[in-house]
Amino acid sequence: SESTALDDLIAAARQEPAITVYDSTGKIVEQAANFSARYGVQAEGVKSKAPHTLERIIREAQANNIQTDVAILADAPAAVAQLLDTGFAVNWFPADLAAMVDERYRDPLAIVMAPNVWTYNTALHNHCPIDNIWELTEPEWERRVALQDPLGKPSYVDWFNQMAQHGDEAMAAAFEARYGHPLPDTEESATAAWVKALAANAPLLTDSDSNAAEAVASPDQQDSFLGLTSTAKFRDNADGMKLGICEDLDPWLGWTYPSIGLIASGTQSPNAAKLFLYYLLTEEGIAPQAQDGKISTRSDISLPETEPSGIGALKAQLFDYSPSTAIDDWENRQDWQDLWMLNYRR
Amino acid sequence: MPTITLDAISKQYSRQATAVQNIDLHIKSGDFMCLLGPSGCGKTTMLRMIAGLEHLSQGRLFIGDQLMDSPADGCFVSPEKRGLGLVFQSYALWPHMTVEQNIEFGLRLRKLPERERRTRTGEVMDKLGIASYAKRYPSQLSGGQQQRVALARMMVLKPKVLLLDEPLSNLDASLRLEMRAELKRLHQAFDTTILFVTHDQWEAMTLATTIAVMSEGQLQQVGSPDDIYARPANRFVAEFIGNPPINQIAADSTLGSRLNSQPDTHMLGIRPEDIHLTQAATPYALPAKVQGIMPTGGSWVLDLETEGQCLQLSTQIRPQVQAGEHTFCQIQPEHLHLFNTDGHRLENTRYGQARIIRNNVSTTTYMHAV
Amino acid sequence: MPTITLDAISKQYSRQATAVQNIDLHIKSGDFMCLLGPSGCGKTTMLRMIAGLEHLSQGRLFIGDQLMDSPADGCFVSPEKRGLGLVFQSYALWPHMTVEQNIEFGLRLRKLPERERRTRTGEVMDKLGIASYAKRYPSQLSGGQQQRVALARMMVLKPKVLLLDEPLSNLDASLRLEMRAELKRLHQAFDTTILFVTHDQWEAMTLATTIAVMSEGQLQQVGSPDDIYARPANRFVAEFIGNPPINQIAADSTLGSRLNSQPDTHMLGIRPEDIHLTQAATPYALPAKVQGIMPTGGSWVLDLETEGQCLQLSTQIRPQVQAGEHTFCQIQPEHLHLFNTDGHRLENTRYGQARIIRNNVSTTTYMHAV
Amino acid sequence: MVGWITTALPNKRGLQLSLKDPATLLGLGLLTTFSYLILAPVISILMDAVNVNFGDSTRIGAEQGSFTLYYLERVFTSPISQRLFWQPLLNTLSVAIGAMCIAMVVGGIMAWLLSRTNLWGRGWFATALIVPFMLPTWTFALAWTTLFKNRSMGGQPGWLESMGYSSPDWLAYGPVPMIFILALHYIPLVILLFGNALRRLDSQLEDSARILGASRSTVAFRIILPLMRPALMSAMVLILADALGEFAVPYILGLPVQYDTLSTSLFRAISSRQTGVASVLAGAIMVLGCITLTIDLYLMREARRFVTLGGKGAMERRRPLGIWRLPATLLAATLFIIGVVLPLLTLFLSTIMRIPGRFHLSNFTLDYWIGTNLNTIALKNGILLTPEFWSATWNSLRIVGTASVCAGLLGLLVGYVVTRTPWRWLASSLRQLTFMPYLVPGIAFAAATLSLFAVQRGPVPALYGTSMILMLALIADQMPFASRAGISAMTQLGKEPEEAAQISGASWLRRMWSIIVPIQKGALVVGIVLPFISGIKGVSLFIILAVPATEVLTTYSLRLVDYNYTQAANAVVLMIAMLAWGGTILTQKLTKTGLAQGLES
Ligand SMILES: Nc1ncnc2c1ncn2[C@@H]1O[C@H](COP(=O)(O)OP(=O)(O)OP(=O)(O)O)[C@@H](O)[C@H]1O
Ligand SMILES: Nc1ncnc2c1ncn2[C@@H]1O[C@H](COP(=O)(O)OP(=O)(O)OP(=O)(O)O)[C@@H](O)[C@H]1O
Ligand SMILES: [Mg+2]
Ligand SMILES: [Mg+2]
Repeated sequence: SESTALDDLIAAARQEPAITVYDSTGKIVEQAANFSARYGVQAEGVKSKAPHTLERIIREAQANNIQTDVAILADAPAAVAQLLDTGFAVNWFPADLAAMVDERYRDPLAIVMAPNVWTYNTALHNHCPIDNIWELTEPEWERRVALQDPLGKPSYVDWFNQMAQHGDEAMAAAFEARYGHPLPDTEESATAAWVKALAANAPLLTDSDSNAAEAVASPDQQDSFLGLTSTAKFRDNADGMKLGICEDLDPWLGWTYPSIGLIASGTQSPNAAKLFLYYLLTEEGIAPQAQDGKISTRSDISLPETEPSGIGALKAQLFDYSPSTAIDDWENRQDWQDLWMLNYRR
Repeated sequence: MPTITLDAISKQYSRQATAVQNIDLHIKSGDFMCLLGPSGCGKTTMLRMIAGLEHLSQGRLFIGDQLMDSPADGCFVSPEKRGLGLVFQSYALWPHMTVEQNIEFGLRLRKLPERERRTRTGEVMDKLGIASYAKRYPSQLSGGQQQRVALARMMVLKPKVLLLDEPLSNLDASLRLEMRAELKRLHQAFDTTILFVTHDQWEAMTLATTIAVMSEGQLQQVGSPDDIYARPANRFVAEFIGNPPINQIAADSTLGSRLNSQPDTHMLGIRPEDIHLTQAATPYALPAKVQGIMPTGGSWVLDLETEGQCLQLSTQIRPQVQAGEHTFCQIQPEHLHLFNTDGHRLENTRYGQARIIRNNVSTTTYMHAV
Repeated sequence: MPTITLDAISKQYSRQATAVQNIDLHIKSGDFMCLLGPSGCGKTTMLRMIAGLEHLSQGRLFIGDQLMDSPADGCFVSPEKRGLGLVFQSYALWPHMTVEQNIEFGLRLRKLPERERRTRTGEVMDKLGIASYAKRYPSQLSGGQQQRVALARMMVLKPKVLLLDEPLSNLDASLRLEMRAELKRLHQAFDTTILFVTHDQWEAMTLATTIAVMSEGQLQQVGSPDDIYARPANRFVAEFIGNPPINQIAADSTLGSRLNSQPDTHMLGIRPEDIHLTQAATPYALPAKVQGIMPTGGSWVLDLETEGQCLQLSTQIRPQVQAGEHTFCQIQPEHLHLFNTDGHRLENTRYGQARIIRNNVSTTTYMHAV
Repeated sequence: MVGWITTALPNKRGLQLSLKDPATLLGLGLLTTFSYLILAPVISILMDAVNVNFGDSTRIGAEQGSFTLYYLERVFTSPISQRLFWQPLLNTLSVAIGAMCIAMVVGGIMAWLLSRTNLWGRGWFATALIVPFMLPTWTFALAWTTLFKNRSMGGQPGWLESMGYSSPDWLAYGPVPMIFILALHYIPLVILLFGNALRRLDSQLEDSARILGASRSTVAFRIILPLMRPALMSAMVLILADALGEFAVPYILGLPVQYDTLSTSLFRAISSRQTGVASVLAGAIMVLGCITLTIDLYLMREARRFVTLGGKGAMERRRPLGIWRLPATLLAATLFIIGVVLPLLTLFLSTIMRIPGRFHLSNFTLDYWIGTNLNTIALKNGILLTPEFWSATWNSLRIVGTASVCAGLLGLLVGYVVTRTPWRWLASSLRQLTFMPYLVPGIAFAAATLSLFAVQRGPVPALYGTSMILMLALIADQMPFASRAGISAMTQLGKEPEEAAQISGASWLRRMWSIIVPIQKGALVVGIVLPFISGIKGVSLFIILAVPATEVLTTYSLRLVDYNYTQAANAVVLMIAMLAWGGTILTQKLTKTGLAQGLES
């Protein structure tokens, strides 16, 4: 029955007008082309950042002139708060994949999880110079941690919130492991304490992932920096960059952030849209993104061997995002930003 | 042939600046009218209103029978539809076009075939002596050349009504003569109605069929050149026209009361050429002292003192007196111009209409030395 | 007091456009020199070169003893350091300043105290009759008012050298007289050296101490007004000055050979006022037919035909003949102007230097009707 | 302003006349058009500042869409406001004003040298010095960091650092480089607007001051500058407003030293989807811009004082520089090297190096330009051999080209109306309205435009999804440049040339076409070239409004960044600059104008 459901979907999709898919990665162009080739259903992929796509879908829905049929959004909280909760878009999960996709990834549907990892320079160190995340807040690393501006990159503050929600004990434990005494409970949460301390340690903020990676691992770099970058940056190691993952960092060596797949409520091609989401959940469909170390939410799809960072093997050490509590992230986003803003010093 | 009728028109630039006030004027078709008046009296403003470049503040303006502008009726015909020509005091050449293009522009608008455009442009450029600059831009021309281009631009169109704002001011004597002849030819050949502003009284007197004298935005007098000179409507006209200027004698001065007994007279005027020297005390003779003698080219101007009053006398007969000498001068009562307290002309009734109507020639005699 | 010396100066705007060619001229200190010449002959260019606004293409220019501009020596003194005044033909008023500010500008530059600035500005505005527009912007003025502001701007500075480019062209007769008097006063009171461009020959003749006549960028003659009129250096000057223009008779025509026997003569000139009518055949009398009579204001111009040649005669005595009548005219040989094939004046040797030197007055007699 | 509008309201006669006046009629038409194109989006943006936005109802505790002061309070009075608004405001103002002053001075001098003197290579410099405006600002930032980067940034050492000199933080980051870079970027704007006005200045106005003994500086400050006020003010407000909104440079150079500006605050709000706060910040930037505009309006109220092109024999003479010729030329050359060669070179180098900043021969490659069969996923060939690149190029040219020509003409018309209409309120509202888009963040403007054109409204069909909507939005978005060019030029043109044509019988259209447009050719070119340059390197409008068929170069370049082909992406940016340059040259050639040329050629 599995395959009949899929066949029906394909048949229905073929009757429908072509669809347009927006994603914040440029790979979508290739994926859409592959999709069309595979199913004979016309799809066009467009790269567009999450805020732009959100704006577009909202306006299209308000004007009832739908041009964007499917959106893959790398801003889960906003997607939930501004599209799903408002009804501008709907969530859809292919029931026949229930076995392979963890429950928490289903509503909203997360397509891939993009890992962000703590990195060091492999030319200057043999292994990661720290082994506890709290070390980042210590004087030794003052002005030597490079990461993207959390205020310009909402996934970072969402990560803070997720940690506070789902991983605060681990953070507190890591503190105790490092300093031998429990965190004084003057803080709201261990995560908050860590965020404050990190902000106060004058990290180097960058406007892009590449700049953070460069600060850490440029080939001629002489100073030791630690950085937070996406695994996609490890591709540059082929060109001489010296990025290495901080393996065995306590409590996590990094975290993941989802891309949410949505279907515009008013689409003329609901089946094609569904089919496209389905396709992204296949090994073939997600392959272009898997190259960058983005992990499919389907447990049975693993990263290719050629993936340069080797994160596939370290999946367990990643703090995993729970899309199902995304709305909480949305509601606390501003508070985390304020916390960061008030404590950041440089 | 269009006539132009101004019906009580006024123009205020701002609350303080009234340029033209309540003017009634009728310009007959085929007229060659000259606007005369001191600098800043509103001549340019008048022309601009007729052309439609300035809106009336009050009054009505007709060209032919058609109402062109009337604030009361809310009527206004835009300049491009009035079909008249205007040569700007400041030329207003188009800086981005060559001389030829400047001149040709109007013909192009009228969609004349290329051949005819060429010949007409060529003709007018030849006539005005600017053919050799055809390809230059206005900024590469001398002042006089620019002025001729401005003139050419209008003349080439042979408009039915031509308004000219001091079109010859930057031209030398001989060119001026030629241009004047050209204008006259245009006027006659095409029966053009011409309204002309000039500062040259001689030009006004010889060219115009009618002269309108303005002052401070008001019309002072309209008439033939002769009329204006011989019967100035008021003190302003009398003073403004003529050189040396008319002598003015207060009616209640000793001299004034001797000369005049007409009631209401406030001021007497006598043109310098109407005073004659005599050797003896004839009926109207007055004892006079010669203060100075100035030769002014074929004529002489004498400064006299009579009964405490300074008078200028001009004559074409070499005076037989010396400065400082005592002599007699004679003023014919019928030559007196009488003005009342408002400065308006009074008919010189006491002496009847005895005044000999001067011919054009003698009128202009005293103009040319301006 | 500065003299101005032009030493073989030339100005080429472009390869084709030579505005001024090889001019030598010396303007004495305290001179009141008038530049006369047809439109486009290079007058403005000359003034601009003297002022330093245009670079010489060739030659040298001195003011006083100081070399001001010389392409050969690579020397050039910029206009602001030459300390002279120039009234532009096109006024060049600053549109963003009021009349008062325009006039005051030069005084401000000279850092005069406020009080003095005020009084001097006020004075000159009063004199030129523009005091009531002090607060207006140039665009709100009439043409003549603008011209007066331009004049005022220079006069207020009382410069040692004043260059004037047709400064009175837009003024009416009486204002013009006043302005002229004002200029004369300035010239005398401050011993200003004035170089003046005008198209008005009468103005030139009565105002100037020296006249320079130009044509097509070349200097034709420099001399006193009298000289220029009585002894024109070449045919151009003879033709250009005088109204009605000089009569020209080819030396090899019947009439020409009768009047003249001097060798090398190519052309004879006789001024209209030097031809006289006689009733009978006196020694120099020629039979003539009167073609037409034109009264031109106190004088008369007659068209005569003599020996197949048309001559114009002008007289101040009312002619006793009618058009169409036959009469005689008389030309005194010593009144003849002789020109060779190149158009240069030949001394009238045959009749000696018998010519009576005319005084200034009689010279100008024939100017004023221009 | 309200009182002033009422006093400026025409009486009955004025009304009758004005309604026959093409300027007023046209003005009303333009006003309607731009109200729709510009005002409507702007209002819809500002509404977000006081309405509860999607997803904020829980936090604020009010219905979505209901009125709230929450966002205003957060931005202006909350504890966070210091970091969110007040400090950035101060920083913004210092950077914007600093950049503006430098740009005005240097640009002014250059414009004068180029248009009024016999500088060597004037024609060449006149085009070459425009280039900095064609490069996206971040390329300057890139060049700057390449040179001055210090250890506190990590990564590949800066050139100075590798030569043994470690530049201090104040030189490497923060306000100093921002001001410097933005000034460099805006100098061309001044050269274009100011130079164009200078060319129309009758040189006799200068001459008459010099005759009176005014020194060069007096002539400059008392005669030229006041007369050039329309152009200077236009350049000034454009620079100020643009600098207020400038995001890339402050973000790149300010982040490392925590130097925030309003636009970075705005960017953060937008990227974390805090629409309410974003609207408040956008509104604040608009208010700042409006203040500038009001000053401009006040200073320009007596337009007749700035008429420098009247009827009477203007003269255009170039002033020989004498011994200053060489130094002046060197100055221009220096500017060229700093503003053009350096950034272009760094940009170019970044396209041919595998690892940025690493000068080993093996690190160089031309693959990103003309390589074939590359071992990469999405870019099989160098960009020059990729069909997508060319189709994006064609889209860019087609869409931006059309839009800028329209904008240029509309701008001139706006200028015409603003200077000719007797209705002052009409003039000032057009002036303000056409300037608005400059002050609005591109994405917000684009989104609002989308709402407007996604459905049929009155006679306007649903345009969303066509390239028409892009053109319309681009026109509206680029109106500030076009209208400022038009206004400043028209202010300086007297009425007389037009009147003379009117007398010759030319209809309004004919007058526009044969007299005004040709005389204002220079302004028109500026009004086309500026929108073209700014449009072709623009991103935000395309991102929201483009559909896949209308991919343009900028979006293509962004996509390449995403594939991590930074080098290829930079190569595209370089090509964008080249296109902008080519377009500029072409426009100048077609219209036979060059900045350095006079009216007669
Ligand atoms: N920029 C220029 N380029 C080429 N030729 C020019 C330029 N400026 C002036 N000329 C020419 O030089 C000649 C002399 O001009 P100039 O202005 O000196 O004449 P002018 O004697 O003042 O004439 P006017 O009495 O008409 O003002 C004229 O023939 C004029 O056309
Ligand atoms: N825009 C304006 N605003 C205010 N007043 C003005 C304006 N234009 C002209 N005037 C004034 O109106 C009056 C008449 O000006 P107009 O130009 O008609 O004079 P005009 O007779 O042509 O003088 P001229 O012989 O000097 O050219 C003048 O006093 C002038 O100052
Ligand atoms: Mg006038
Ligand atoms: Mg001249």
